[in-house]
Amino acid sequence: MSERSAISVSVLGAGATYSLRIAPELVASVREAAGFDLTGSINTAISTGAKIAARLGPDEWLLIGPDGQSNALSDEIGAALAGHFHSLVDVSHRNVGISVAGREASMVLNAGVPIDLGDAAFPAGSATRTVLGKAEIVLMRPDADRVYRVECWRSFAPYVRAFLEETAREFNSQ
Amino acid sequence: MRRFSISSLLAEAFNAHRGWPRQWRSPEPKPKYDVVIVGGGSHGLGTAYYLANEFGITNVAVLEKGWIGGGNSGRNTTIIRSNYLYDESAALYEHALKLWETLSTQLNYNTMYSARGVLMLAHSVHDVQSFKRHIYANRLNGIDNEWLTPEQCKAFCPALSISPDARYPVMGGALQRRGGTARHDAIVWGYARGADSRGVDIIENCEVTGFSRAQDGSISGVETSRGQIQTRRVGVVAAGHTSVVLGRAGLRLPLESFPLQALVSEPVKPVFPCVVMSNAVHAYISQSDKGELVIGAGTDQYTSYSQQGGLHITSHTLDAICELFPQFRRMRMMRSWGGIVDVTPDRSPIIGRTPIDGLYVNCGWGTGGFKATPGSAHVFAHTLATGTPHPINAPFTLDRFRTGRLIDEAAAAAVAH
Amino acid sequence: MASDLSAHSFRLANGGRIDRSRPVRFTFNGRTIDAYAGDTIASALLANGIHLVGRSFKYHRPRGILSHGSDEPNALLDIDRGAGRRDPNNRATVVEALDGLAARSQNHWPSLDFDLGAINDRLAPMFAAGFYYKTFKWPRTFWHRLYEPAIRAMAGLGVAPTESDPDRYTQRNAHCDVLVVGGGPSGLAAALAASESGARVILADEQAELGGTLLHDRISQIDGRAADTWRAETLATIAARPDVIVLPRTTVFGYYNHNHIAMVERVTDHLQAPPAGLPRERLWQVRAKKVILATGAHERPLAFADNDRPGIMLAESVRAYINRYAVAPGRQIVFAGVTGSAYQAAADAKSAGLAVTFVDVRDPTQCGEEVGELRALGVEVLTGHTIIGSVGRKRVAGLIVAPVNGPGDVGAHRTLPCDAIAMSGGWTPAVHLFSQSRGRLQYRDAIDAFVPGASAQSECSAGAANGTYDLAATLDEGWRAGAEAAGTTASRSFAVAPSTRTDSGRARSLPTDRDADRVRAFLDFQNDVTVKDIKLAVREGFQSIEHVKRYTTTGMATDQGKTSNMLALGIVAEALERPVPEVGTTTFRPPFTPVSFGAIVGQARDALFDPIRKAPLHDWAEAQGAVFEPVALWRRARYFPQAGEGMHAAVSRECRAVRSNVGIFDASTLGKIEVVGPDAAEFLNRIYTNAWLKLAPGRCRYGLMLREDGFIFDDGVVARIAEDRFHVTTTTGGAARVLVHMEDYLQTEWSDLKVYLTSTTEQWGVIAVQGPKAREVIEPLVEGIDLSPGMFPHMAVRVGRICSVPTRLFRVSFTGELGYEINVPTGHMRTVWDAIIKQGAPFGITPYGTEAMHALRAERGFIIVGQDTDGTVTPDDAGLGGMVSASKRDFVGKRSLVRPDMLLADRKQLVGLTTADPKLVLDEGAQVVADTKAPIPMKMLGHVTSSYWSDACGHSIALALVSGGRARLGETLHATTPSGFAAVKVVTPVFFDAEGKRVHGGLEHV
Amino acid sequence: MLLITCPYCGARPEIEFRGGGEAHIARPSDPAAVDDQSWAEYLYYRSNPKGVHAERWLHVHGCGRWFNAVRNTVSDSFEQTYRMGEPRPDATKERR
Ligand SMILES: Cc1cc2nc3c(=O)[nH]c(=O)nc-3n(C[C@H](O)[C@H](O)[C@H](O)COP(=O)(O)OP(=O)(O)OC[C@H]3O[C@@H](n4cnc5c(N)ncnc54)[C@H](O)[C@@H]3O)c2cc1C
Ligand SMILES: NC(=O)c1ccc[n+]([C@@H]2O[C@H](COP(=O)([O-])OP(=O)(O)OC[C@H]3O[C@@H](n4cnc5c(N)ncnc54)[C@H](O)[C@@H]3O)[C@@H](O)[C@H]2O)c1
Ligand SMILES: Cc1cc2nc3c(=O)[nH]c(=O)nc-3n(C[C@H](O)[C@H](O)[C@H](O)COP(=O)(O)O)c2cc1C
Ligand SMILES: [Zn+2]
Repeated sequence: MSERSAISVSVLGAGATYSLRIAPELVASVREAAGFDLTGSINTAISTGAKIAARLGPDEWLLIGPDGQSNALSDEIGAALAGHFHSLVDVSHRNVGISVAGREASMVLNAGVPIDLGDAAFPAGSATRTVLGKAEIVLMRPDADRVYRVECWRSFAPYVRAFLEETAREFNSQ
Repeated sequence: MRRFSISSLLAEAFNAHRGWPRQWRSPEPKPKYDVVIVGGGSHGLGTAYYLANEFGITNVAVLEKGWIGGGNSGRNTTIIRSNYLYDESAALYEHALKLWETLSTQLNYNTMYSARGVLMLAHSVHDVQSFKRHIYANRLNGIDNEWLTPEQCKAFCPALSISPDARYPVMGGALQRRGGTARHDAIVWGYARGADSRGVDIIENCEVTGFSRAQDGSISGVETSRGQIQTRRVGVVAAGHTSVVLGRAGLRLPLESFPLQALVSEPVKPVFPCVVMSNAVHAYISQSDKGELVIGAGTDQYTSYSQQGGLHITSHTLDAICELFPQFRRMRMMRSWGGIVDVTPDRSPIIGRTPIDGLYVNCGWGTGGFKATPGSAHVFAHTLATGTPHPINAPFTLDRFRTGRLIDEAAAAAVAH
Repeated sequence: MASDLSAHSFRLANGGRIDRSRPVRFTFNGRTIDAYAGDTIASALLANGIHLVGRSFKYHRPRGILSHGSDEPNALLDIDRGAGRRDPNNRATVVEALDGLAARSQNHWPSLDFDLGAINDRLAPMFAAGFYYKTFKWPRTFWHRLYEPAIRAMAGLGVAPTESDPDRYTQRNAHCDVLVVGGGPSGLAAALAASESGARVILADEQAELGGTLLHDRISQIDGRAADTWRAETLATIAARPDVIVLPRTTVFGYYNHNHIAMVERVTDHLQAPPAGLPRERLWQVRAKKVILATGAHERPLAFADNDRPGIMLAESVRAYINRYAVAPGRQIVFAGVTGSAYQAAADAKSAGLAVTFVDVRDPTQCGEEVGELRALGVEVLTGHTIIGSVGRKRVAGLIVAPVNGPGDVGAHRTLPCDAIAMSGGWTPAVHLFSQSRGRLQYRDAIDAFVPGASAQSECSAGAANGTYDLAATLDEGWRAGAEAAGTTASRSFAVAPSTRTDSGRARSLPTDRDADRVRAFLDFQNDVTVKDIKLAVREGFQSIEHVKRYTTTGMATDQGKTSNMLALGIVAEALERPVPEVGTTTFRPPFTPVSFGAIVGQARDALFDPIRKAPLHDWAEAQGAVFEPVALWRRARYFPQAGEGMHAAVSRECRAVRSNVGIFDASTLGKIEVVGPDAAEFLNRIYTNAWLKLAPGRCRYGLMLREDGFIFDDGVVARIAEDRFHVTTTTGGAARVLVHMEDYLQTEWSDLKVYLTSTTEQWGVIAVQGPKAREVIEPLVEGIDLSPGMFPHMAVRVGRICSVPTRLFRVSFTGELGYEINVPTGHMRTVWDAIIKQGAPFGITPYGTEAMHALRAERGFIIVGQDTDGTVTPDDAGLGGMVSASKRDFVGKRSLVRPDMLLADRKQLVGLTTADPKLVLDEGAQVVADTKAPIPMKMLGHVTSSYWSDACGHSIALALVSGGRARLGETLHATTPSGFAAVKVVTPVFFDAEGKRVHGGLEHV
Repeated sequence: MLLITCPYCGARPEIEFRGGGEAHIARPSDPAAVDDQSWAEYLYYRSNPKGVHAERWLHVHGCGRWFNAVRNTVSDSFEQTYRMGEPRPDATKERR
């Protein structure tokens, strides 16, 4: 691959990642847990500092926090939600994050992602579960930059990464 | 009926082919028939043919809503084999295969049945176990089916990649040498011509829209887009439309209709000497006598009557084809199409009586009934003629869904048809 | 202007869109062809005076180039771009000329010029439509050995590629407000209007340059500018707008449900040295809010005897070759047709300095002022003539015409000498995509063609595709479509001069005084279908247009009848004496033009064909020399052979280690689901056959799950981690479907239950440590869990740490030995694994694979769902009747277990089999019979589901499903072997440690 | 490929979904009380209409929710999608 990459595909370091399930009506009264902002609507992600709360369904959030304090963080979230029926499951080791960055990043992703990644349909702060080729992923666009975060399950990561690198080739060698 | 032969062809060649008569008439419906067949696919026409030819029942009408053979008979990938697992299915499909072997002569119509061999590929230890189970069961049922090593598979089908580095390496295969293909349209036309010449009325553009019933609830006739027809005995052979037709008699069935797609490549010189099926990666391929690669794809996941499906279904199949046959990647798809297949919960057909007296059904062939055509038609004719099932179709009742005596080839082996 | 063609070149001195400063050389059948950038193979061949480029399918007739576009039926070439990049059946009219490319003609032997297959042409009277249905049936074996191979060898046109394709392909999903298909005047106007308001627009055209007919229009002025100037300016305006994608060389080939459009972009085939990284082709899948179909129209040939000779072309194509490629298809051209556009083509040919004659097959009364205008240019125009035939063989040499004096009265023949014929039988709007979208066609009598009627999806047709042929009207219509699609109302109209000649007569089979049943007037050039074939089909009762198509194969070739279908349809209508709309068209299907499999496959090849899921210790196992097996998407280590060991020896050694010392196994691929909530136990109670309410936290239980039809669906150990939290395990292959199954019931049947499900399959790596020494090995590594049997009994679970990482430690055994399944976060798996290996070394710890795991569990009679069960097996069949709670009112599948067939005594039941020959390991899948002498078809009692050499037992063992099996214990039956049968004894399906004591450890070694 | 409007996520391509067959087939509340034929009808019998069809979908590669849809099986066009538990919107409309 050429040295000056127009598109970079890189595996992100491990974070503390949780799957949180809680009913929307309950979350309305909680709003925030351990620094994760839970007020977003479906298919959005709210970043607060190093923490991302991506709402993937009516009652499902993917929480991504900084690494190293796994238990402390989950305890903190648990404490914030105490008394409200919820499920908090550590999936830090289940998920792998891959960053896709570059001007044409959305085109590289769209080689396998079937949804509209245009700025209007997938603006900064978007997040959704979808597919990339034959793998399921969670796709996030934390901010307006052309930097996307792809989360997939660990055993799918080599495929996802190879897929993205294969598609990025045409942008990287011109 | 004018006999087809090399000499009649030669004679006509000198006569600029002016003397060929119609292959089947286009009669007006009569007010009354002994038996009415709903559906002019190969199964329906075959049924009429056997009714006339073997049971002497010639006052028969085949009612077809469009043109004969326009349903799945005209849009299938023509794979024929009989190496089914269960005794019940094996008997049925082997009965058909035996008839295929002499059908051209019997019908005086070249059906182009070509025993090119059907090779089913194993890609996992589980596949190997399952295929051996089939092979042994077939042996005891008198059906040919043999195990091939990967190298033998390659020798039988040189285009096949048996690279151990493949995503799903070939671990061997089950070969039925008597399996193969036939010309789909020829079956339809051959049966039509045979039935017609024995007195059967084939009535196209005649849709069955309802049923009339006698006092005792039994069938007394059918309503059609071309008027009412009286009959005491109706055989519904409407494939994807069975639910619709029987719905008009107030029946609900264990059936769902799905689009099933297929495609052909541009024609090329002979390059593919057999039929290859891989259930694991989902690919079915053979080469037609005109030279196209004929490739079967899968069903869409939703019920539909639209005879078309999504591109992702065909592309999934082409992924697999190109993985097994990397040299075909530069080949081009020339045409793709879809049919509507009626699928039962156990993927086996229903052949026999319905809860309504005089109303019989032959349906649920799903993705794999072409191969059964002569057998299915023959046992259904027997059932219609005698009012009782032939021993071969006796197990294929509607009642099995109540008792639980399913004939579930797919569940048994995850083998599609 | 006088023609200044040199003796060998047919290249016009001036004009055209070719780049004369960039010469290009390729070969045709080995001969070097000089061309220019901008040429297609076809234009370059014509420029070199080559018309004969192939042999037809059936009769091996010499064939030339008919058209100038993707509708070409005849000029199909094998194209070799070197290094394995060869493929057949390329249309010479769309392949761009490129240095070094090797083109070859097809379907002849030994050569294009001298083809032995041409004997078929002499035998043609035999080969009428459907002849093969009527013969070759006797003797029966001859069909397979002789006739069929011969027929096949004759068919098939080109030769399939023989090498694996070195090229790469890619795909892209795109969304837009307006997709404009076709970049002719109507498409350009549409894109211009649609993009004006900032809509997201994609404009795709299959040609190398956008412009459509404007590319060969030298006379029209649009809004005061030359057509080409208008074209270039408009294109530049469109392309400069944001959110507009202009795609040349991009064929829209499929119009699927809900405005899902598939198109293929040819990215590198036209490049001399493509930049590295570029794919050969790209498949675009577009979801468009609105689609504008501006796909133009195809010209129809005329049906006269021998209308297929090289040099006989479509009139508009002759015009395109002259104007666009600066090539004269001939020096002396006879135009024949019924359209105004052909007059324009003739005028253009005349002004290029070529000798031109025009034959109008219409009655003089139907012709208009174009006759006079053309005559004014000095062209001889014959009206009211019919065409009797053509002369010449490998190149047309003359057209035989005759006046029609009245019905059935054909006058004296006259042969018009020529070296090219330009025919025009009318125009057919390219409604392919409209029709694919399921729009309804309607017949427009005035143009004798089908045009788009009612729409089924969000699309609209414009220009010639819509039956609008006048250039100004085309532009207006395109503009309106574009504006409407983008939601604006800005109207505009274009001024065009001169106005377009759009009149068209109706051509069917032309009157002749020859025997119409014998002459061959071709309709489908590629498949060699003639007018008389159609008539024969109709005579034989094939009267539906679909039957005619299938019996004659008309329209079934690689061009799918683009040029021929409408004419064939007219002939059918004529033969049936029915109006055209009553006959109807055949169904239009994707693709619009053939599409490479490679493009459709895209990235999905080799490692990207399907994800390969590797277990966390895959790399370690690989380094140990493990042999892997595919299981669902996973790769699992099957066994770990040591030097010189085969599978049998390795597996025996691995089993022995587990039974006598300790083995270690990567069980991570097991599915895992975290079930959380106050109703979790109740939920599991309804999902599984057995009871869960009373399971205490800290305890595990084996669970069995059915589908609603009562058959075993999945199984696994479930641990209660806390009152409201369960750790469920599933089979490796079942993980995804079990979760869907559970969610289905949870969301749709029992939405009142407070339960959440989360997949944790990949969160937890699982290390199984099994064997009498298991505890000794792991004890030193475990923190915070008392492993003593009293504190941590079999089927218990504890949360603690191992090697300082968190663990959910299960005391469970699938081997029958004392064992643990150590769940650790996957990322820590390797650390823990290494530590255990190190700790276990003194005990001879041995890694084992799936094969040993299978054998070990079989010795204990534990089933594997999917191997010992197959989707037709109930709990009772599998000997697990005890797992079915009698006291629970309901669970998924319960009701089905009391259906009549489920209660029969002869159901197949799981039993053990031992072979009379203790060394014989039966085949899995072997069938079991009682009487080997019984006749075929032989009654089968069941089959072997699992079969292994048992190291612990010292003999082979097998599990089998046998009819009424449990009542047959002790019976001798027979199992099939590759060579016959082997005697087997029916035993209980437990071969080792019948009392199940070993899971408690501490027993003597066996 | 269909375009399916998930009641939670909006319009998404079919490959994100898994079809679940006919909707509104109630599981008998006391399966033990129904006879074999009725149980078979619950398990296997489907209306399979040519026309308007109520069916289940799972947005498996999306929000993970099951929902219902009314689709025409001839044109394949969706008339409506709606959440689990909501009544069939066209219940009063004529079928087929
Ligand atoms: C793409 C595809 C590939 C396949 N590949 C294979 C294969 O390789 N091997 C194999 O064995 N099988 C295959 N099959 C299955 C096979 O095609 C069918 O099982 C078989 O053709 C069914 O024949 P039939 O005569 O019952 O149905 P059809 O040919 O569909 O005939 C039913 C007829 O009933 C008519 N009809 C419906 N309703 C009415 C009405 N109300 N009134 C009057 N007439 C009515 C229809 O118009 C139709 O003509 C495939 C199917 C498809 C779609
Ligand atoms: N005089 C006549 O009788 C007559 C008849 C027909 C057409 N015409 C002329 O034809 C022109 C019509 O303009 P228009 O814009 O409608 O058509 P056009 O033929 O000028 O342009 C159509 C364009 O669509 C492209 N195309 C077609 N199918 C495609 C596909 N599937 N994918 C991608 N590209 C595809 C073609 O390559 C072409 O460039 C006018 O100039 C009109 O005068 C004249
Ligand atoms: C075995 C087989 C071979 C076929 N070969 C061709 C072919 O060579 N050319 C072609 O255009 N269509 C071919 N077809 C497809 C038909 O044209 C047509 O698509 C199919 O019969 C379905 O009908 P429909 O598309 O009219 O709905 C073939 C179909 C079958 C079943
Ligand atoms: Zn959703």
